[in-house]
Amino acid sequence: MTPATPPPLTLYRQMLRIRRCEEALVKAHGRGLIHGACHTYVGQEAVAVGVCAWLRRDDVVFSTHRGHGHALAKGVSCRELVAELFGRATGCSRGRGGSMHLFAPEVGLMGTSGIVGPCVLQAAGAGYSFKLLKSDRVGVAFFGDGAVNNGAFHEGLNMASIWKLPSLFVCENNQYATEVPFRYAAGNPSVASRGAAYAMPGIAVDGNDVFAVGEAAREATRRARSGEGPTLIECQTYRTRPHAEGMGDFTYRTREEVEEWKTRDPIRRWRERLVAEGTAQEAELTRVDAEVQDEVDDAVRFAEASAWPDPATACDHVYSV
Amino acid sequence: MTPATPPPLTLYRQMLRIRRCEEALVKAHGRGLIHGACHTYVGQEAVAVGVCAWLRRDDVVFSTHRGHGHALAKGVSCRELVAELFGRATGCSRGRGGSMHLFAPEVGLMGTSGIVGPCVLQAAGAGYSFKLLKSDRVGVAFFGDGAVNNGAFHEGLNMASIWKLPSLFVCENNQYATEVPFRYAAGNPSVASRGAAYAMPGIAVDGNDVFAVGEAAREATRRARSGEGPTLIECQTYRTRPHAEGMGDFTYRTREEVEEWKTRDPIRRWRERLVAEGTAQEAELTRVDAEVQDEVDDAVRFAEASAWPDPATACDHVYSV
Amino acid sequence: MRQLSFMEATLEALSEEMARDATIFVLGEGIGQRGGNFRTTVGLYDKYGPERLRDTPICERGFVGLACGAAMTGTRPVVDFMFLDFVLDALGEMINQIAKMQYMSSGRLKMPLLLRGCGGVGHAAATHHSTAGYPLFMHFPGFRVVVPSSPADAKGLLKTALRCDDPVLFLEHKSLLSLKGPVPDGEHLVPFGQARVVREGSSVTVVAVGIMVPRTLKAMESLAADGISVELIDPRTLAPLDIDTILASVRKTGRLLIADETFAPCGVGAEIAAQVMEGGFDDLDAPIRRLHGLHAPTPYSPPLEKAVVPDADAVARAIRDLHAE
Amino acid sequence: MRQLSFMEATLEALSEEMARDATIFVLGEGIGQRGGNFRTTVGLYDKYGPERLRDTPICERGFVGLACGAAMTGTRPVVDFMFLDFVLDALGEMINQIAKMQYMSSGRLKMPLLLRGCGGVGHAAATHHSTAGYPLFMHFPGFRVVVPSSPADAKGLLKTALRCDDPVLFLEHKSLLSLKGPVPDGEHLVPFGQARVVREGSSVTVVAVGIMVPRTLKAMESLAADGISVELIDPRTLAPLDIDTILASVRKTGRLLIADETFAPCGVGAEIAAQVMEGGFDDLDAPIRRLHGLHAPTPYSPPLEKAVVPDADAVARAIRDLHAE
Ligand SMILES: Cc1ncc(C[n+]2csc(CCOP(=O)(O)OP(=O)(O)O)c2C)c(N)n1
Ligand SMILES: Cc1ncc(C[n+]2csc(CCOP(=O)(O)OP(=O)(O)O)c2C)c(N)n1
Ligand SMILES: [Mg+2]
Ligand SMILES: [Mg+2]
Repeated sequence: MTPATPPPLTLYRQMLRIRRCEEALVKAHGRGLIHGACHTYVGQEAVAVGVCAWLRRDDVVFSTHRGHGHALAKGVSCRELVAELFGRATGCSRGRGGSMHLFAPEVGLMGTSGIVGPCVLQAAGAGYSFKLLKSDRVGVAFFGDGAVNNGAFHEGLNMASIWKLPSLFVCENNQYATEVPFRYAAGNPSVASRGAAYAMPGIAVDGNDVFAVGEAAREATRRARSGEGPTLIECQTYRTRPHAEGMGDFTYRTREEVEEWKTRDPIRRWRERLVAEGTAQEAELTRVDAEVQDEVDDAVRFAEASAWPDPATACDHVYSV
Repeated sequence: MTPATPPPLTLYRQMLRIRRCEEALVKAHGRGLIHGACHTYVGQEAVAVGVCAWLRRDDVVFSTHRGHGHALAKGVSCRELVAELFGRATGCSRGRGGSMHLFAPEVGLMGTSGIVGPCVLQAAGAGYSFKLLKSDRVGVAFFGDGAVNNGAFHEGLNMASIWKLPSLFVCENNQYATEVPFRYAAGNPSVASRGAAYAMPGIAVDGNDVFAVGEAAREATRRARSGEGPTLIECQTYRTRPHAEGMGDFTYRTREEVEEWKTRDPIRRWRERLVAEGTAQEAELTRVDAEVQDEVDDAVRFAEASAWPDPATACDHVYSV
Repeated sequence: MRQLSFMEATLEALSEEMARDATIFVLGEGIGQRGGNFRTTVGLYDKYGPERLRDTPICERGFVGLACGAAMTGTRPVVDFMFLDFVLDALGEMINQIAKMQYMSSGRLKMPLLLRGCGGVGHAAATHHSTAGYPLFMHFPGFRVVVPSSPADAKGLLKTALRCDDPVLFLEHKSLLSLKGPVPDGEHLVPFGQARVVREGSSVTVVAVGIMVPRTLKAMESLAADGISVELIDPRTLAPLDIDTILASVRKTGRLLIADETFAPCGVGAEIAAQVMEGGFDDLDAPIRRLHGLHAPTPYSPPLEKAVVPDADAVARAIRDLHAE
Repeated sequence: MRQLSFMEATLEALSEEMARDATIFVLGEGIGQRGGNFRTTVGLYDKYGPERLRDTPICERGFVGLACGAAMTGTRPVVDFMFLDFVLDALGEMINQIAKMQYMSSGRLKMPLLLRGCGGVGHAAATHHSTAGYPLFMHFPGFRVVVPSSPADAKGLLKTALRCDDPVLFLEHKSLLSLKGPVPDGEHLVPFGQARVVREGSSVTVVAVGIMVPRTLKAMESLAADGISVELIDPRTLAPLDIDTILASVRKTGRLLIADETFAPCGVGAEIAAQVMEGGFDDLDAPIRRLHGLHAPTPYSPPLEKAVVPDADAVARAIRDLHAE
């Protein structure tokens, strides 16, 4: 069973929720409320939202160090996300994970990760489970361009292809791995074209266009659910903030490049399109803006008021019993 | 400096030396003189000989579990090879390695390996050294089709490509990894076409034609020595004996398939061509046959007469001092 | 009781559990139609088909990582890696991912994943087919580590492993595979964390790991004559480790030797010695001794290979020396 | 003497050695123009260019394996891996290849390869940026393992590592990087296998690894008052391990505590305890004690992270308890 076509306004709300949440986290980071690293998703919102729009709650997502957007798009609440980054017991990982280890299996977020690569293999593994269990669920990996040069990409895509696993491999090509350009790190500048090495469809889409991403995800999930196998989707996008909060920018890329990409802001573009096409009224959109802001403000208050985890629990759950 | 074009008769002698040596090892294995595994190179002789014909003594080779042919073609003597498999102190690895761990750095054989994959990375590493040292030496990896699906292939070829390393990646596609067909294990049945994923030239040649292999190696080594970067060469070939001595055959492939490939025997083909083209006289060839047989018989006698390594040396050379 | 080899015993365990639990599937090279390099899956392909007996490409990191994702999503993968050496390429997936998922998800995810294959020295297999490496799985939190020494334990422990929700490393010594012994049929389960007292004795305690158990039994034949009464303990699982049984024995004998084929530094012997020292210092009448393989990559040639491994004579010598201290 | 931070001291060492030896090159992510995530190569790119300061794709296994091939063919690679966690994907290359090449080639090949980066818990870096893991490099034969605790040692040991023909793991604790201390300039080399007696004392010997040295010094402030005289030893290199200096100290004090931040099972504490028991049993007036981090993946939240790490108070408590035994 395929999810219903997502309402345009919902896509807008979800992208905006990610953006406002990240902005709140940036502020909080400045206030010292976030303890470890904090990699924001600003600029890439259309990818997580466009793909997750075609996922069901029982489909599963494996993500990266830049996973806030995936968590929110898959159904983690702002409260649980912010509380996690604040290290509180109410966080989605109970404070054990922080920015890079978001877990909410109850909504299909199987983990973000501090290690580049494994999510590709794990999404293939989820596909393997679903195939064996004769279910029509799908496993999705979100990963950056940096992961493409890693052996996990090669081994994972090959296994998914030869076993026709119901998996999606979503590469967010934001053109840099930390500060290393993809054009330097990869012999072949196209990610999508690498599908050919595994006899897997590989398609490139404008990652700042939530509709384009959604259309690709719609077809890829259809293929997966109907047993036709995996798909590689390259979403060409850009992060408009530094690699991580507190890090510099503009040593490895120019202000102009960043400014140029800001003009392609996926949220503004979608908003303008909704208005232009008459899909939504300015008023509705403004109401959504306000609601999202309230939701995020509430999440920050909630997180700050939340209790710390009990040190006595530090060794719980190392083993199942 | 490029080596001179190899005399046709030398190619014949080298291929025959490998064949006769393997036949002697098979007999010895039957007599219990070989202790560990023994993977013969029978049927693939044209690859090692065709490639090594264009290598200098100071070029380096990194090989696999099926490395007897590479060792001999790179300059290891039959005596040192046979003695090694017999586990004697006179073996090329002083008896420490056996069939899968042949070392003779003095002739550029940097090791065969019991692990599939690493040779690809090490050949890139040798290329890196030679580039840094401003030398025109090249690093060569020989590996099977089974290694193509391994992350080492992906990571190694990508690095070699982006850094334009003087490395050769020679895949011996004999169509099976132990008993698993490449067409099952790989989404894309062509190895050569994978060069595209790394923007590296990838060429496919008849691996049972020593001249064709040599031409590919000539161009690839020229590219490497002149700073134009690495090349991927897929040699399509076949092993006409079981995966390893003592193992069965014909459960995963048919007798017919094996027989059909025997008709393409690289040694017989080359011999017939030399005669047909008048490059060599039957008499010369017969003399070479006899000389090679003597050489191999001598190697077996030498090995059997050789001393065992001294147990007191078992822990030598774990560290440099 | 009927006699089975190690291979037959573990095949029976796997076959029974696969019949019981339809979510179990096996990943490995040659474990399909071929039935496994060590005959670990003979006959199962015909019963359960290619999806549950999945031949893999040679991508150890890949299929271990795939197994991790599968275990997180409702199935129970068995990684049949042949030799531990091969799967070292997957240690990143094991240490960073598999061992941590339960903890990082606060117990909301389980990790029912079995890693099984061979480790240990023998048959001139040389340095890429001889690694045991279990100490590192003891060092990092999250793993269960099983090293059986008898066919009966192999069956009972493998069945327990296939019902355990933690990642389990099940390591067999290749020289034990064809060893025969009595094996109970049907529902025979050996719990983790319970050592087996193989022989009771009074003068020296020997804790032997895996293949060192039969080697120690052989050594004991020559010792009885000299009136050295050895209590032989097989921990069976190294994580969890049944230290109580070991401490109780040391309380009785006052002397402890740990015999383990693999390397000494930061190894099983060191860990057991440290724990006994912490929990039974006053019971010790002599220093705890360790007998391990020599600290060198495993050489090929028989005389060299023999030299790096502690055999029955070495065990006998070590026991005599300790008894004399 | 001038005061330098750890980072400045190791940068100076690397810079001096790169000037001395044109075959040294560095591989890692962001170690080129950027100068390294931990400023390990700042300024070197401009001096030595891209071939000697090589930014890599994110393929740890790949560039470690490449470094192996380079070290076999006349150059001296330095793998700057940032956090040890990242390079666990390359353990297969390290254990199967890098550690074995000298042995398998009977000494005809050398392996001048440095693996350097951070390990250890702190800054809420969480479970993928906190692994130390050095016990496994002690377990497998072939590696040298260096864990410095002062800027002077960091410089002297790194220079020695860059002249050593064996593969070296050089692991710094991220919380030490900005710690300042006196550092001799120029030709300052600290040999491997020589422990440093940081403080002489008479009642308890503490062997502290890496960051546990400053933590123990802090703990000692509160102990002097109670007349507990601690002899503090920093082994500096764990392989080779200077057991003689430790044994000599235990002969004097009769009491030994090993303080190490990382996991206890099959860890540094176990190995040192076992060796001291073997070589100094009769000198012991009390059981050897181990103080390690808790056996769990490293959690993120500060109160949880603090709970899994032994701090100065924990060291003080452990010393008091041991002194009272
Ligand atoms: C195996 C591994 N190596 C290195 C790192 C350090 N690291 C964290 S993020 C990052 C860059 C990732 O780039 P990309 O995959 O393109 O994702 P992006 O940050 O652009 O979203 C690196 C190298 C890591 N987390 N894991
Ligand atoms: C990493 C690793 N996994 C598994 C093995 C076991 N093994 C030895 S040879 C082999 C098949 C190799 O096939 P291929 O690369 O095609 O070489 P061929 O034997 O055909 O020459 C396998 C799986 C190994 N040696 N290394
Ligand atoms: Mg990126
Ligand atoms: Mg093959």
